[in-house]
Amino acid sequence: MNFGFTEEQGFLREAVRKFVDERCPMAEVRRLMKTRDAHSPELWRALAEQGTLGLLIPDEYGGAGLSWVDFVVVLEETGRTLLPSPLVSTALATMALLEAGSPAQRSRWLPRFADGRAVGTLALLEASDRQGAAGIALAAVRDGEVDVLRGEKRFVADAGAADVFVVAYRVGTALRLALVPKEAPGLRVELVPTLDETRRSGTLVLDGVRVGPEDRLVAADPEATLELLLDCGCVAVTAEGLGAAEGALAVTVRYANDRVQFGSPIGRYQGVKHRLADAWVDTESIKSLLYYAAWTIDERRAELPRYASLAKAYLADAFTRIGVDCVQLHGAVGYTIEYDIQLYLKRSKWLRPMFGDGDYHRDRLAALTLG
Amino acid sequence: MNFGFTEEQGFLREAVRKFVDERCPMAEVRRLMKTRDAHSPELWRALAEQGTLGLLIPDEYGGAGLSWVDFVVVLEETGRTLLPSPLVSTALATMALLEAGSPAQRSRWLPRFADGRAVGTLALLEASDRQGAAGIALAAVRDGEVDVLRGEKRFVADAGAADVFVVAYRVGTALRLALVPKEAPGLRVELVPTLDETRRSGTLVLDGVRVGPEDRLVAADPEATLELLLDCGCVAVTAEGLGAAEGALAVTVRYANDRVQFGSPIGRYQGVKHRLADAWVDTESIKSLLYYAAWTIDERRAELPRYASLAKAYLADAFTRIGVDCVQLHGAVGYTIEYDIQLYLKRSKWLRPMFGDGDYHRDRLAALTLG
Amino acid sequence: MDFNFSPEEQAFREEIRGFLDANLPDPVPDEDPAFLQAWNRKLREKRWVGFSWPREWGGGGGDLIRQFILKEEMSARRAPALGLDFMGLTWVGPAVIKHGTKEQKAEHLEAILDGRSHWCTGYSEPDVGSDLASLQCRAVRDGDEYVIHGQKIWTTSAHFASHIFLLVRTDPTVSKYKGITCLLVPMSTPGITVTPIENLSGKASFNQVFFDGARTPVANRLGAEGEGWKVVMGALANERSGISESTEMQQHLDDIRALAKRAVRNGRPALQDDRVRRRLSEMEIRVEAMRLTGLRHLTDQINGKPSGSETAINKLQRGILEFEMSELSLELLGSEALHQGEIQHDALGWHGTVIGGGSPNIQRNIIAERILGLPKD
Amino acid sequence: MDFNFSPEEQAFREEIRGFLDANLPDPVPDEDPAFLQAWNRKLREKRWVGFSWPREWGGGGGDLIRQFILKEEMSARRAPALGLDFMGLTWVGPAVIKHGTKEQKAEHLEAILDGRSHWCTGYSEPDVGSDLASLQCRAVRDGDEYVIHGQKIWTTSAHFASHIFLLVRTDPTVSKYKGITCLLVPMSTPGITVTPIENLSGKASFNQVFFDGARTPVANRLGAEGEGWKVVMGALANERSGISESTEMQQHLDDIRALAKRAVRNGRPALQDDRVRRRLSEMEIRVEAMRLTGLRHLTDQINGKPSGSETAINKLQRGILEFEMSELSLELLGSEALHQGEIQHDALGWHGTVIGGGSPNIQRNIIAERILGLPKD
Repeated sequence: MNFGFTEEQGFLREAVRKFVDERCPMAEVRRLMKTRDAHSPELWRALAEQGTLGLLIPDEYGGAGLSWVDFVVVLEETGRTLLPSPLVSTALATMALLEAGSPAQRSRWLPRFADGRAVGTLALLEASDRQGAAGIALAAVRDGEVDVLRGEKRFVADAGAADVFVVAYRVGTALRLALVPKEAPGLRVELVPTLDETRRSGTLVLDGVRVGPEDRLVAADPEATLELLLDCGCVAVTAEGLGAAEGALAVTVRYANDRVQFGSPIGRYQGVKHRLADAWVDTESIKSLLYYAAWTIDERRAELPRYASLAKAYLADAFTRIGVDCVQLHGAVGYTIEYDIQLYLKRSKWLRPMFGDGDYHRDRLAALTLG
Repeated sequence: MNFGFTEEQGFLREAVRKFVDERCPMAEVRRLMKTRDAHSPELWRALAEQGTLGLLIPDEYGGAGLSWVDFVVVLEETGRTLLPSPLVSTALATMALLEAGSPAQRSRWLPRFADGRAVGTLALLEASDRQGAAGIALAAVRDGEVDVLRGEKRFVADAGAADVFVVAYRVGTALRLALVPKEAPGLRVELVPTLDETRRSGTLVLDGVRVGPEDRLVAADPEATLELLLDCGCVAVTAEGLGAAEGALAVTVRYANDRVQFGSPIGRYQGVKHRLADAWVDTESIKSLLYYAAWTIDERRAELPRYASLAKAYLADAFTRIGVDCVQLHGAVGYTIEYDIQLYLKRSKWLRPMFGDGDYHRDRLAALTLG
Repeated sequence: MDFNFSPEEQAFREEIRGFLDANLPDPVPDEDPAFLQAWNRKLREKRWVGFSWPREWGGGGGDLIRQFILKEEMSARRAPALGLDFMGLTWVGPAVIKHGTKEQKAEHLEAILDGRSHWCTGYSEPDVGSDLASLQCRAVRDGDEYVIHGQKIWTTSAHFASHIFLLVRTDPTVSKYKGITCLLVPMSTPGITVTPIENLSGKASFNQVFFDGARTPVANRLGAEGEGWKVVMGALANERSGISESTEMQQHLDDIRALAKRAVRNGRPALQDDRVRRRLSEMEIRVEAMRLTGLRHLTDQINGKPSGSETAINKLQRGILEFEMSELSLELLGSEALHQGEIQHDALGWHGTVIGGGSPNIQRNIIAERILGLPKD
Repeated sequence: MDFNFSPEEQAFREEIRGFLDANLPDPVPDEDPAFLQAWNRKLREKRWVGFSWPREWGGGGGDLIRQFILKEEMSARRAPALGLDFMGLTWVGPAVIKHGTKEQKAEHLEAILDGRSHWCTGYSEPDVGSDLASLQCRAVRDGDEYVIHGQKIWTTSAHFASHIFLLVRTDPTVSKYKGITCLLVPMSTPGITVTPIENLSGKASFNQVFFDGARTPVANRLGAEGEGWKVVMGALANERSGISESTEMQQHLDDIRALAKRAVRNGRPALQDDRVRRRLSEMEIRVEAMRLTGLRHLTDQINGKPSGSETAINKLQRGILEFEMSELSLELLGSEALHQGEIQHDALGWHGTVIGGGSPNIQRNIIAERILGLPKD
């Protein structure tokens, strides 16, 4: 029993923090968020050179073969400064391949994910109120061995930057997962303006896209694979959100120490300091849940659904409060585009529905525990 | 349109406050709460001499014929110092008689309520989770014109002090209300130890109690009468609770001004003052809802159910918070029996379920507004 | 206590309803400038713009209860605001009526009522924050003119305003409240520069205004020199009836109820979710409490006991409500909350409203110190 | 990061389970003194009382992970506490092991393990409050004795304790931390008077203790004169692993789930109420966060980096949970909440627990100032 990071994980954290601070300070975040895909191929290649992109990918495909605990360390640091990148999306596509990809599919995509030549993402959702398998209605029409897809996948993260999509659909009642490259005939991406400008979302329009046997993932139990991907998504966005919450807290603590009103730094007043203390208690508590949840992906999958929900439910509501409190504690400047704190507020709004909001996960926990 | 009290109502408030402060200061409250019925016949007669007991009772029966707005003024002041008395119970029995009593019943009981010779109360509830008519299952067996009652009525306020009970029961599916005097053969009261020692509750055991036609109330629509009584109960306990919340706030403001820690009165710290400010905002907001709700009893009955729920829902949750905050702000002494603030905490716990808690009334409002 | 309206008041209400039935299009084209101009002319004919202003200056000479009825009916039908120059009607006009010269009245009042002017108010300054009376913007008398140097910030609408209601320091040697003077300055005056501040939605709703030797005639001074603090405190009291706040929150509540009626959560209608229902009820409770608290204060005003710090009640309630409504509306949107849209935009916008009225913590300090008598920090 | 236990640790867990299966009655007669004595003897045989104490002083010589496993298993089965003299085991024993003379060790340690002693701790004083180091209770050296004058308050269990672990001021002329000394005093010493303080449930759980010339031999001094602050700070750190807090909260959660399963609200099973379900989930989230945070701190302790202010995390979480659980349990009782009963009693009792650990606002000050680096008030 050891609930601590290794020395190597400490170095990894330092390295990512240094990289992010040097290569993508807030000025660069603001520049990138004005670009079409909020994605910099140069930054992406630099991340690849650092070994960050191949972190979850086995040696044989050019990666480092590390664990989700390591990946969570990375995401906490990239979340801290709101780094715009398809890091999470590509990691989830990686998980789809590791879980259910054929050797040919893995050989085709994983090396390209590892060295930064390709970006992947999930294209699962349809209805705005549905997360899981029950929300997947897209029905394929069979043409011999080929599944022909007509319909839409919505809320696809990094849709513009992605080279390949993990698409969920049905043949009859059976769920299927497939890889659809962006060049597939009949595929079109429509970008949708996002609340959090450092993030991108789009609709995947499938107009007669043909999915052959070689494109389909070989999951023994597609529902289980889907649930795993969603739970990994929970863990990933919780890690990003934790980092962002810590970032918001740090920005606000600095402001509270600097800003003087009625003769004192506003951080002297309990009305300010108690809310910041509560925010700190929340971030520390989320860490405990998150790190354990990440470890279950690596080591104890049976516990993953519960811990993914515990961590995401806490994060979703706590970061909402932290985002709002931190803007309010800034006073009027918190409402201006000039100050960074509003970017954290928007990230908190973004992360709430991603992979299920607080009530969604509390309902899921209640179903697990109470029946 | 005039949302203010009359000069007379101002005098009434002053008179009650003076009476309560002189005749029943906290030391007397503490003495009374150790007695069997937490009821002082001397105090009761003194209240009668003040005209307080006859306030809602028409002139012809020896009362003052005033309004619920006046009565709410009284209850706010008696609530402020947690006065132990069956004031609310008797007023609700009065309402039952005014709404549905025969001339003979009124002549028998109202003069005695007005001059303090008798105490009345409602005996409606059975299941701990049920407030309204749906919870009334007590079935009478018919014996000619007489309804014979066997069963229990629970959570009967002031059961030990009461001379007469307004009992609800069913004949078949039809609801009936009747007056049962405490001497009725087969009637027994079992007192139950209460969380709020300044209040009393008991179970009415009916072991073959015979209710003749002359005992039955003559309500045209018993369900409507029952609902009216429960809504009046809401208004009454909200008024007592508002007074108690204001009392708790005053006690704590005094403590916060007196208690010095680290060189300052603790009331200087925002951690203390902001919670007290929130408590004040809540008491003022409850006043607005409560006074209007009381006015609807007098003038606009159709609006009563909604306003009774609005006021009680706000009070139930706000007073809970205020009670807990005020104890916590006292620090360790707040947890001792010596300080009065714990009595207010217990009153807050008492008032929450009385006539329906916050969720009960929010559900009721949702049904009214959303269907 | 009597919540009934007199037959005359009731008749007035009917008159408004009849007017709205006859004149208000459905839906209200409230973004169409031509409609808004025409609408204002119709309201002017009824003397409903500046309803409480004296009739001699073009107002309606109406009492507070009728004003309340007018606002309530207009708001219930989502009619456009009563008048086009919000700041002019709420702040500037009443101050000019009270303190203005005959020339100032002639110049400004009718323009405000007709919506020909558009006022902004120059109070806040950088680093002054909540302590308004410490303002530093200087005006120095030079013959028949004041010469102004300094800066204002958080000036709403300055980027398209015609005039600014400006607080300046004319005497730095006396106590801070006594050295303040109020000026009525055209925004076209040379030496005034406006720099919009973008808010978090990327819109310019407020501004910095720089004064670099801007000159304005002494005739533009409102009230005596050094009396500016009194003038502005009177204007602030005008703003604080709390009635319009609750009608606005009622509209938000109607909107969020409509959203909840069409929303689905995890495959189930949102209105079948106990927690959604109770949160809507909780909002109903607070909105109704605000409405009735507003009526209590209205009664105090009518009785000549205008409420002071008590208005902090509804400001704090409003902060709680805006937060709750924003969060619930985003939750009801589900994944749609990721995208831009009107509801999402409003859910970010409330921060501006809440801070604009003085931050909640400042309100709590005011209550704790002035009303509860707790020691100053 | 590795949450697996070694085969040896797993075997230890199995050993505990086997012991409990064989020895623990169901239901546990945890109010029966004879059973509790017999149970303690059995645990002593296993060396599970004082599990982490050195074996030479009668302890188990166990490591922190096994201690955690032991506590977790005992708590999961609701076995009685590990040992009868709680304060002796948690505070006094470890301090005596570290700072005590051979005679003190012989006199006190075995007595604590056997439950023959019952210690209380004399720290707090009236008007000192959170500022413990300002204590005023005086001890003056007189030959081979200290003569004690002064008063302690909030002394838990003093009304039936055999000994008091007492902080006194021996030198008022030096800085407040340096003039404090620690004494081990029998409660039977003449000159000690105990006055119980009734709590809001009408029970005496804490006391005032008056010292009116009570004399105790210098041999009863723990550590050097003037070193009392160091001794007690070490003891305080011992108390703060946070593990037992989360197992206690887990038991509360189990209780409230059981209550929710049988509760009915307005004619409908409480477990069909969305809000009840989500409140239970919210509690599950916080209890699990406490458990894992406790494990993080345990790891820090094992690595020789004992946590300092971080324990405030679980203290604040506990305060939130105790409140939520108390309120939900009362709500689930419906009208039964009007009456006295165990659940109602517990719902009042949490105030004592929460304040006992230092009020939530004090914890927040500590976090904001020591960890976040905000200025002192």
